[in-house]
This record gives sequence, structure tokens and C-alpha cells, in this order.
Amino acid sequence: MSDELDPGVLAESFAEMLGAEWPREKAVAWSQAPALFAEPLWEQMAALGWTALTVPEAYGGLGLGMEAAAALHAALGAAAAPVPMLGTTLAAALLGAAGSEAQRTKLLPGLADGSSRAAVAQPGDMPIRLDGGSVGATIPDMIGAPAATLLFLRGERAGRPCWLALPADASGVSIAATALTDATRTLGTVTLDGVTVDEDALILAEDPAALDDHLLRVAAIAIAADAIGGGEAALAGTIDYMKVREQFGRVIGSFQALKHRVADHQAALVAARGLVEHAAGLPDDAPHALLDALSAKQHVTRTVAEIARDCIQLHGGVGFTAEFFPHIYLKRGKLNEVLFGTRTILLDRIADMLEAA
Amino acid sequence: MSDELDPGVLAESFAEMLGAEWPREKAVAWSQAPALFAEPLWEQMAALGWTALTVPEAYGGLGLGMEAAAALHAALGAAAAPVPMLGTTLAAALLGAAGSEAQRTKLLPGLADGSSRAAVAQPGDMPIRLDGGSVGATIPDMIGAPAATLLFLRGERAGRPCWLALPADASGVSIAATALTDATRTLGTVTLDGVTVDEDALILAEDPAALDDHLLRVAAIAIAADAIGGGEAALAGTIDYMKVREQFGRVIGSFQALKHRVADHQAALVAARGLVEHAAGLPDDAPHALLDALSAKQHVTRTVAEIARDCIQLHGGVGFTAEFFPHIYLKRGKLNEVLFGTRTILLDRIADMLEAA
Amino acid sequence: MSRTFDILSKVGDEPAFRQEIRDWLAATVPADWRRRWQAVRESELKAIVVDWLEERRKVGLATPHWPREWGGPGIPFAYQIIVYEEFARADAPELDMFTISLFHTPATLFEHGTQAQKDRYLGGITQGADIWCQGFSEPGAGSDLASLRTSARAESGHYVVNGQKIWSSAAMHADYCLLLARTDPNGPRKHDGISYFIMDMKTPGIEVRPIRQITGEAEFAEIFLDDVKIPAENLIGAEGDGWNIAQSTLSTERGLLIFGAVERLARSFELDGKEAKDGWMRDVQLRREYAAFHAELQSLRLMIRKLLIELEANPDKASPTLPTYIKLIWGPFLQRYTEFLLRAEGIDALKWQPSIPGTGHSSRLRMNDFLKSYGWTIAGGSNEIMRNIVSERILGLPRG
Amino acid sequence: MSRTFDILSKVGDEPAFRQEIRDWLAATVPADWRRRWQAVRESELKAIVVDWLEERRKVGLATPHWPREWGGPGIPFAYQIIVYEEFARADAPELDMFTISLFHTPATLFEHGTQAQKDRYLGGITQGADIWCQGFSEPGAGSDLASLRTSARAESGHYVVNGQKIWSSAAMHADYCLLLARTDPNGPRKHDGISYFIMDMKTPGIEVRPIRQITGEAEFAEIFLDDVKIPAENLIGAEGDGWNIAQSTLSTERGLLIFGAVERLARSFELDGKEAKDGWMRDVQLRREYAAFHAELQSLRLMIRKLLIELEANPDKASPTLPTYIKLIWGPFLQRYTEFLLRAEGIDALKWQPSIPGTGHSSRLRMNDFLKSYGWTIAGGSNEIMRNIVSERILGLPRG
Repeated sequence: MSDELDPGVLAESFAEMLGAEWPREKAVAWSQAPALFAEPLWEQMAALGWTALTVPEAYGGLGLGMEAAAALHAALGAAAAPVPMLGTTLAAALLGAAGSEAQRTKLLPGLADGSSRAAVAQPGDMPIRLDGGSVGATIPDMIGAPAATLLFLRGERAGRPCWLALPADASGVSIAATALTDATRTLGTVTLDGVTVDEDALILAEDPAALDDHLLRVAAIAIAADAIGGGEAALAGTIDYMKVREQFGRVIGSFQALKHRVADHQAALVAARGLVEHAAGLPDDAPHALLDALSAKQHVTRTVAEIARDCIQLHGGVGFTAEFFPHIYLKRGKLNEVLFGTRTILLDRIADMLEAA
Repeated sequence: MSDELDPGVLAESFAEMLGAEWPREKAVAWSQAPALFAEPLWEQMAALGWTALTVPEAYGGLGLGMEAAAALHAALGAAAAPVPMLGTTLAAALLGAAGSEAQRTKLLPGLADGSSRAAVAQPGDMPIRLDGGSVGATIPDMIGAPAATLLFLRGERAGRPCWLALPADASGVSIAATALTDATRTLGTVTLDGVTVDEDALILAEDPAALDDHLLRVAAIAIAADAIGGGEAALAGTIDYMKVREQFGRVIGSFQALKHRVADHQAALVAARGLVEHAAGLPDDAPHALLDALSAKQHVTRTVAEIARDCIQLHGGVGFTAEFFPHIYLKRGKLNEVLFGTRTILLDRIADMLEAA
Repeated sequence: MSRTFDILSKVGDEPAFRQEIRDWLAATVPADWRRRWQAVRESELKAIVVDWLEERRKVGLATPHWPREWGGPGIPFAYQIIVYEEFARADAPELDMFTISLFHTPATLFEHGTQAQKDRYLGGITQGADIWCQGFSEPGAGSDLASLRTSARAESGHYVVNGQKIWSSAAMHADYCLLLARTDPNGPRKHDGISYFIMDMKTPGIEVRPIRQITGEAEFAEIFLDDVKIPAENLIGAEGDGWNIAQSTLSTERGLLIFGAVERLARSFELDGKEAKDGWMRDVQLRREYAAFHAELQSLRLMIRKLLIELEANPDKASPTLPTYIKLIWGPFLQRYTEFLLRAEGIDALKWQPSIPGTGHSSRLRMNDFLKSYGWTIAGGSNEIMRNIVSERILGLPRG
Repeated sequence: MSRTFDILSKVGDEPAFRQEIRDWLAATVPADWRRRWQAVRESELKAIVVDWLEERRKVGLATPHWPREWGGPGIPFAYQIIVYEEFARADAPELDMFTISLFHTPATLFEHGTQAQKDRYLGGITQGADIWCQGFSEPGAGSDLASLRTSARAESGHYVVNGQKIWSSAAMHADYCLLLARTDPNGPRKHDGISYFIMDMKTPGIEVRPIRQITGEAEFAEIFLDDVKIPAENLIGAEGDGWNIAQSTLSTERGLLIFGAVERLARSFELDGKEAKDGWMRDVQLRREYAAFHAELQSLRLMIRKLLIELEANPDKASPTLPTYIKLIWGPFLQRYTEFLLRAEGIDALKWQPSIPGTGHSSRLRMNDFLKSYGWTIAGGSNEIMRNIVSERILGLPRG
């Protein structure tokens, strides 16, 4: 990342704004009546330059790297903010790595100023055959698609993987939203029916497998960061509750059996945060950059989901109600576990990398 | 089992004798200076008819079934008794199911009166080729072999699986003991070098696969029973210790974090015992007899090993010394997890059976 | 469909009884009931549940575990077990909304109610469709129930009740409430001075506010009580006896509720494996995890059956500890199993669908079942309380 | 072999320093040292360990982390880290027996000892091979160290000590002991009235009885003290200051010990996977479990490196919480990983072999490593105590 911004300082400013603009009450209210994304919050983020974070300076961005992006995603995870930032981070990475000059000039400024909202296909998605004529395809379960203005889809031309960038409102494109238990993100099935794909919509990587790995690394770090932020917020909120809730004439936070569980959770989160920060801080070309990102993603998302579960239990009855916050983190945490590779998929890949080392 | 003996009454008499003859001090002393098996204890067991438990009445036995055997093995597990009873139970089952009249008449009475001690090969063991002439083979890691007078080995003749029964002191047979961390059992590599196998040493089953399953079931129940007995004894002893050991001016058994762990262990043991008793109580030909035995074995041995681990931790410093008892149960528990099929092997088999159901 | 069924006449012949229920269920439970119940609005839910209760009533199984003295069929315990087994096996809808009506109310009234109370209220369940709820917990008195603060002030001929109750299942549908309130604020221990009332939910001063759960449903509610007048004859037992009576209310479902839940899960477990035959059951690890759950599920079923057998033999001699162990194990097991399914099924398991009433903890909507499993570890004595009970009352470890 | 090494001269050039150590280790550590150390009798163990210490001394690395004031090489912290990294990477023998001599004694004496004490005792470590042990814990004072009862009665010019110490590592080999004893039984709090002594292990009245561990080894011992006379000049600090001094003794190993242990495990972890290439690494589930441990191991290494970096930057500003978290995570991690290896390797892992001195927690004798891992969760403040510290001192939850 740029030498000019300390990620700690960045993280503080992210937390400060979100604390004011997306306090827990809003997160709880949103979970009961969600929409596609929190538009006013998104606009404020854009106004503060957050959507421009990893976009290169030449295209209206701030040109920061994954450490800054991780700090932002951690803050958004802590707030359980319903904004499609993952799409922006991934699209900026995709265009930065493989976009033509024309594509960057056309697409990056809109991502930077928040006027575009991107959804980016996941590794397992079936590529769209692009061998001539108009295109028809169905891409199920695309994260962020219902809230997106810009879709980045996997394609294949003449047997060679590529990407295509399509406006969500292009002729022949339709998006059917699928409700998620995590109300802070959206999922949709994208259907292309007789879509004309111009040559300039194709993003052709020199090394498509390396591009996939790059995007997977960025996604893994962003999601792991989101998870750790959520886990820390859920646990901190639970500890606060344990300090005031009384049963049997004592605050429940004085019961040793609960204290020991909380202590283990806290230690696990400290360890997990180290993994995220380390993975985010590695240069793209570091030997273990992908390994450490995937390792962090599988470990942190699992750890946080487990802790979020116990936050429900530690709250007792109120933890079972939609009016308290723990369920929001549990649901978001469960989705984080699955996005861009479930644990089993990632562990198989990690084992491959460890064997090859 | 026979209607005449209540397994609860049997269990009490087993526990009473072992409590007197193999108290915890003896188990601890044995762990520090083990021998092949506790000969005086074995002789007492034989005198009381325990070694005759599942041998048919016609051959000098008591003719009881797996419920009685499970009660005995549970009592031996609770005492961590260093006696080769598993071999007797398995050999009686093998001869009972597939031995010829001559073999039964020759071998069962010695098993019943304890003068023979058997070691029986495990399912994964490579069969010995018996296609003529003298036999040479090496059977590694045979449980109980160093203490045995009688070996039951897997063979194959003309492509067909069979068993062979050999005296441990037969010409050409040698047994090299391998030290085990569990000092209450023995392990050995059996080498056959130019051994002459008489026809009457061969045990030929009508359905060798069914015989294997039968023996596997018997072994699974006996080991699961040994495990549950050990787990209960380890936890009960630990709870006793927690009632007297003081730190910070309180008995450690009053600390809620420890109490909650112990409560979970206790509940897990109650549930686990139910599995063992159920599996032992099913008739041989019950549809789920094997499934339930293997399920019990993998679950109970794992559960008990986990609890035995925590018994070390709950004891604190003294749990780390050879002078206290928890390590004996942990080591025996770990061996129980492995004998006659590790958890992964058993779970694969269980999954097959569930799929076929 | 035109065949008539006479299930109760088969008592005395277990296989025939079982077969008759099975046939009746096959003829009566619509194959698509889950879809239909899922589509129903909350306001219309009661009607559809009552319809199903009426179907059951036609064959004498509205209250299968009730003795004849209460107006039930009075069938032996072994047959009650068969009923619950077969209902689970056929995936017949559960009557969640009637849980208090079917279990807690009769147990309480039969043991502690006056003849007038029994006469007046039991019939509303056996012949009508009265829904009862329970007014026990309060916002400040959950695990620590005895510290409840809702007050009942005696006046001439009635009590005036003020306070707030919470976690009251089906309260928004309820006709009556089993209410605990403090009649004497100066008892020596906090368990003292609590009394037990029947409260008509139509009495002025009662406000019921549904509580939205983390699954999106609202199965329970808060009850606000503002100068609610309860006639003195609605006191159950003596004034101040409420705590003792409540203990028997809470312990009298006799294992059948959890039995039903576990049997339903067993059915679902089998289906889960079959349906994943070409899916996650092809993954060595997930397949082993599934196989390992089999042992745990079996161990629970065995414990519950053991408890039921003991209860049938002699309720007074049944193990007092088994119910505690069962509760302590069942909730976390359900949590781990439903969490396993989330992992095994990936994104599909995280999609939202409206919950399906009547499916209990085996709706087979993965995330819903996972979330709902916390009902078992929190409600009715949290697992933390259960661990205290096991370690102190059963294992004899000292209080901290 | 005939090449001479000058490791310390490379300070200032990290890669060269690292390479020089690596070359020296390759030339000095016998490939079969594990086998040789494993075969050694307990009575001969000290000699072989001292031989290795002498080898290290030849290149100035007997006490690599000691500042020049203590008689050490005085190399920067970054270079100390390299030393420990390379020792771990090369699987050089550990000097377990000298742990107190190398870490606790100098830290204690340098901060709290008199000049005479420093002059007299530090040289015995830098130039000799004095073994020190620690006399802190007692049978009735483990986690609750402050309740210790060993008494030291002041007489003219000396103290008379009576009592019993336990868990004293290497006490049977020790020349000196860092002893805590109560000089004032009437202190207002139990932490008061404890004093800190240097005790010569040759003093009459001392009996050392080795304690057999669950691995079969005897690495620590009980010390029985019967009217043992300790000269007054052997008091460290003021009378009654023992508790405070002990706190600094316990906190002054600066992460290097656990750093070494974790780096050794990291080396072993890599080997485990490679050696199982055609074994359990072919099993989908075990392979995933192995891969999952990688993240946990990395997270520990990162935490420890962070702590070391902070300590180097400014020991007074280093995180006071990280060491607690590291201790809380490391032991259970090691337990789960070594347990995994038992499961993965089956019966072979359960065979007994004599333990291998100098291999710490990575002897690669599976059962031994598994059993020995309990040293980390019990000794030096059990994990239960660590959880109390995290929840109360760090998270601010109230005492129960």
C-alpha cells in the first residue's frame, strides 16, 4: 500500500464514520426490513472516497492496496453494513490486473465515485460460451448481482477463459434476486438472453489462471477482513451485555463458565486478526500470498461463525430475538464462510499448495 | 444372553472383585513397571469363571452372550486391568461361529478355564498364503500376541479366506514384543518360519465375510465396553479429586468453568453407555447389529479418549505425573480408538451401511 | 379416502394399532401440507392448525397421551409412543401452538386444580380448541425464574395483576394463560410468595406483543399486564404455592415432546443422507461426519426410549437425571448437525424461505433449523443451568 | 569440519550472520544426535547436554540472548531471533536443562540482585555450566502460588528453611535454586511476607526426588527442605519482596522460549506432511485437517513475531496481553495437532519409545509429544488461570 496512509489510522476513521452513520440500531432495523443496499450510507462512503480506495489514482482512485482494503472491509463487517463494497474491490482488482486501457478509463472512475456498483462472478461459476453470435446463459447465485449496475462474468472464447463486463441493464440481461438469510448482502440469478457482447466488453488476461488466483486472493482477504470485523464486534457487544445483564443477583459476566468461553473467543480473534493483517500486508507476488490469504479466509470465517453462534447462546433468550444484534453477525458470518470457496474447497487447495511447497 | 443372569448383577460382581483385587494403586504401580499380563489377577478371573463367560456350556463355559461380555469388558476397562480377555472373547466367538467340533473340543475348554490365552488377528491383517508346504509369514502389530499361548491368524487357501489356530510355542513360530504406551496391553510381531500347518488347524467358514463381520462386531462391542468402563472410572476419579483438591482457598470442584466441563463429560458418558448396552443387547442377526456395534465403537472410544484427556488437565500438575491415574486411562483409551479399526475406517464402513439401508 | 378408521379399537394389538395409524396418516396428511402451511399468513395460521387438530379428534388422537380422567383416550404408554413415532415417521404436522394446552395445562390442573377448574377448562381442550400459553418468564427473570416481579395484589374476590411476561409461546393466539405472579413480596426466600393463576386472555389490561425471532417467525410474545383482574377462584393451589406447582408443570411433559422432536429429526436425518447421495455424500469427509452423527442420534433416541420405558413402568421410580442429560445433549447435537448441513450444502442452505409451521425443529430449511436449534439450548432452562444441575445436584460438586 | 566459524563477527549483516550459523550448525550438529541422545542414560544426560553447551560456547552462542553486561554476546534482538530460528530449522538440540540458568536466573539477578550476587553467579553460567532450578510451586500451591507455605526463619546471618517444593525442572541436576519462601507468616495478604533466595543445592537438608512424568521421563522433581541454612547474603531484594521479584522472573523469558518451541513445531509440521505424502496425506479428510492446522500454526507464529518485534522496539511498550493469548492458544493447539497425528498414524503412533532429550515438544515420538503438550496447558499458569486473566484483567469482566 501507499506509504502515506497508516492502516491503523484508516481503520479508525472507517470505524468512526460507521459508528455514527450505521450504529447497531440501524443494523437491527435493517435486518427486519432489508432493501438491496443502504443507499445513503453508500453515498457517504463514496463522498469520503472509500469506494475509490483501491482504484488507481490515474482513474480517479486513491491507489491504495490490500492493507487499506482489508481495513475497510473489516470496518464494514464490524458494522454489518449492507453495501456492495466487495464487488467494487474485486472489480477494481480485475480491471487493474487485466483490463485494457479503454476498459479502465471507461469503468474505473464510476467504481471510484460509487456511481457504479459491481458484482463479480465466483471461481466455480460456469463460463459463458462466447464463440460468436448473441449470447444466452444463466449464472446462478451471483453475490451482489441484484444491487449491481455492472456485472463481471466469466466467459470462454475459443477454449480460452476470459471475463466480460456488462451493464446490468444491458439489453437481454435480467437479474432475479434470491432472498438470503444474511439480509446485508444480495444474491441473484443472472440470465443472458440474446445478449450482444461487444469486443470491448471482453477482458482478456495473459494468464487467466494467474488472474483467477489474484482475484481469489483479493476476495479471500476482503471476506476474511469482513469476518474478523464482524467477529470482534459481535464479541465486544456480547461482553458489554454480559456486564449489565443480571441473573441470580449477579451480572452474568461474573459466571466463570461464561468467562472462560469468552476468553477463548477473544484469544481466537486476536490470533485470527493477525492472519488477516499478515495476508493483506503481503505483496501480490510474495511466494505465499495466495496460500496465506486462503488459509486466513477458511480459518477466520470459521472461527468467527463459531464465535457468533456462541454470542447467541451467551445472550440467552434475547439472543434468540431479531431485536438483538448477534444473529446479524451469525448470518453474515455463515455467508462469509461460503463465499468464494467453502472451507472444504479451500482446504483442498491449501493442501495442494503445501504439498507443492 | 441366558435369562438367568442379570447383566447389572454381573457388572456389580465384576466391579466388586476388581475393586478389591486391582485397586487404583495396583494399576498405577503396573503402569510404572508392567509385565505381559497380571497373572494372579487372570488366575482369579479364571477361578471365578470369567474367562468362561461366553464359551458354550458344552465346552466348559457359561454360555452367556455379548451383554455379559460387555459387562465384563467394561469392568476390566474401569480397572484398567492388564489381562488378555479380548483375545478370549474373540477366540470363543471365532470357534463358536466357525470351529469344527474337534477344534471346539480341543480349544474351548482351555480358553474357558484360563489356561489358554488367545490373540486374534485384526481385520486389516494380511492373510497367510496356505497353498501347500511349510508356511512363512510375518504378521505385525498383533494385539495380545506376546501374552498369548494360542494364535488365531488369518489365512487364505486356494483364494479362499480361512483362519488358522496355532499354539504360540509351535515350531517355527516366534513373537517379538513391541512396547506400547498403553502398558496394560501387549503388541507383538508374529513370525512364522517354516511352520507346518495341519489340516485340523484350519478354521473354514461357510461365509468368510459374514464371519469377519461377526468377529468385528464382537470386537467392537468388547472394546467399546472397555472404553466406557475406563471413561466412567477416569471421570469419577477426577470428580473425587476435584472435591478435595484446594486452590485459592476453595476446592477446585467449586469452580464453575470446571464444573461445566465435567457436566458435559458426564452427560456424554451416559449417552455413550446407552450405545454400548444397546449394541451388546442386540441379537447376532438383528438387522443393525453390526452397524450399531461399529457406531458405538467409533463414538464411545473417541468420546472417552477426549474425556480422559481433560481428566489430565482437570487434575493439573499431578495429572502430568505417572503417580496419578488419569494417564493410564488416556493411554488405554487411545489404543481402544485404534484397535480393530480406526475411526476413519469404521466411519467409511458405517456410511456404506447407512447408504445401503 | 372413504375408508373409516378405528385406531383406538386396535389397542391391545400393537402391530395392528401401528398399521391403522399409518394407514390413517397416509390417507389424511396431505403430501403437500408443508408447502401449504408455509404459504399461510400468520393471521390464518391458527385456523389451519385447528383443522388438523379436528382431524385428529375424529380418530380420538387430539390428546393421545391424556388419561381417560382428563377426557383423553386413556391408552397405555406404549401406544402413546407408537402414536408419536408414527406421527414423526409420516411427517404429520406438529401442534406447536397447542403444546401448553396438551401438556402443561392438564398436568397442572389434574394434580393441583380444583374440581371446578378441571371441569371448566379441560373440556375446552378435549372438545374445543382452547389455546393456552404460559406466563412464567420475565425480562429480568429468565434462567433465574424465582426472581420474578409480576405482582398479584389480593382484593375482595379477585387479584389485581401488574407486570410483564416474556417468551410466552403462542400467547398471541391464546385463550388462557398459566400465570405465575408474586402475591407476597416479603417471603423469606425469593421462591416464596409466588402464586399460580389461570388468566383469561380476554381480560382487560392485557396486551400481547409478538416477539420476532431470529428465524423471522414470531412464535412467542411478551405479555404486558396492567391492573388485570383475575377472579380469586382462578388461583391454582394455595396462595404462595406457585413455585412448587410450577416445578411439576415443567416436569410433566414426560419426555414425549422431546421424543417427538428427536424422532422427527431421525426421519429427516435419513432423508438428508439419501438426498445427498450424488451430492455431499460423495465427499469422503462429509460422508464420515454424517456417519458419525448417526451414533449421536442413536444415543439420544436410546436415552429417550429408556426414559419412556421407565416412566411407563413407574413414573415415580423413573430416573430423575435422564431428562437433564437428554436436554443437555439434544440441543448442542441439533446445533452441530444442522450446522453440518449448512456446511455440506453451501450457499443453497443460506437462502431464505418463510418458515414452515408445524415442522418443529426439522423444517429442513437448513438455516431456519440451525437458528431454531438455539431454542433448545436457551429455553426451558438453558444448557448453562443444566450444567449447573448436573455438576451440583447429580455429581455433588459444591456451589461456587 | 576443519573450517572455523565466526558467527558474531557477522552481526550487522543479517544474511551473512544467518548463513554462518547455518553452516556452523550443519558442521556441528550430528545428523544422528536424536538417536544418540535417546540412548543416553538419565545419569549421563547432563554430560551430553553440557558438551553441546560447550560447542555453542565456542562460537559465543551459549547464551545468545544475554546482553554484554551479563557476559553474553550482546547481539541485537533481531539477531537473537535469527539464532533461535536457525537452531529450530536445523533441529539443533535444546538446552532444556539450562532453561532457568539461561533465562530466569540472569533476568532476576540483573534486575534485583546485588553486584556481589551478579559477580558470583552469572559467571558460572557464561563460563561454566551451572544448572539452576526454580523452587516456586508447592504441593498445595500450584495455580495459587501465593499460598506457598515453605518457611524461612531468620537467624543470625542466615535463614533456616523448611518445606517442600514441587515441579522443579532439572532440580536433580541443579547447582542452585531460585527459591521462594515465606519469611513473614503474618502478612496482611498472602502475597506478602514472601522472600526470594538463592539456594545452593549442595546445602545439607535438601533432598531431591525426581517425579516420573506420564511420558516416562523425569524432567522435574520434588525438593524437600529440612532445616536448610541459607546465608543472609543470598536473599535477593528486600525481605518480603519475593512476590514482586517472582513476577518479573516469570515474565522475563521475552517470548524466545515459546518462539523456539513454535519454530521447532513448524519444522516438524512441514516434515509430517512430506513424510505422509503416500500415507495419510492421501486421505481427503486427514489432508484437510492438516491444511487447517497450517492456519493455526501461522497465526501463532505471527503473534509471537509481533511480540518479539514489539519487545525489540521497546520492551516497556510491548503488548502486555499478547503473551497471555499466545500461552492460551499454543498449548491446546499443540494438543490438537499431536492428537491429530495419533489419529492419522494409527497404531504406530502408540508404540512406546524412550523419549529424546533436547527435542522439546517436537520429539516426533507421537504419543510422547501428545502427552508432553499438557506441560504447556498446566505448567507456568494453567490455561484455566490464563482464561481468568483474559476475562478479568483484559476484558474487564467481574470476578465471580
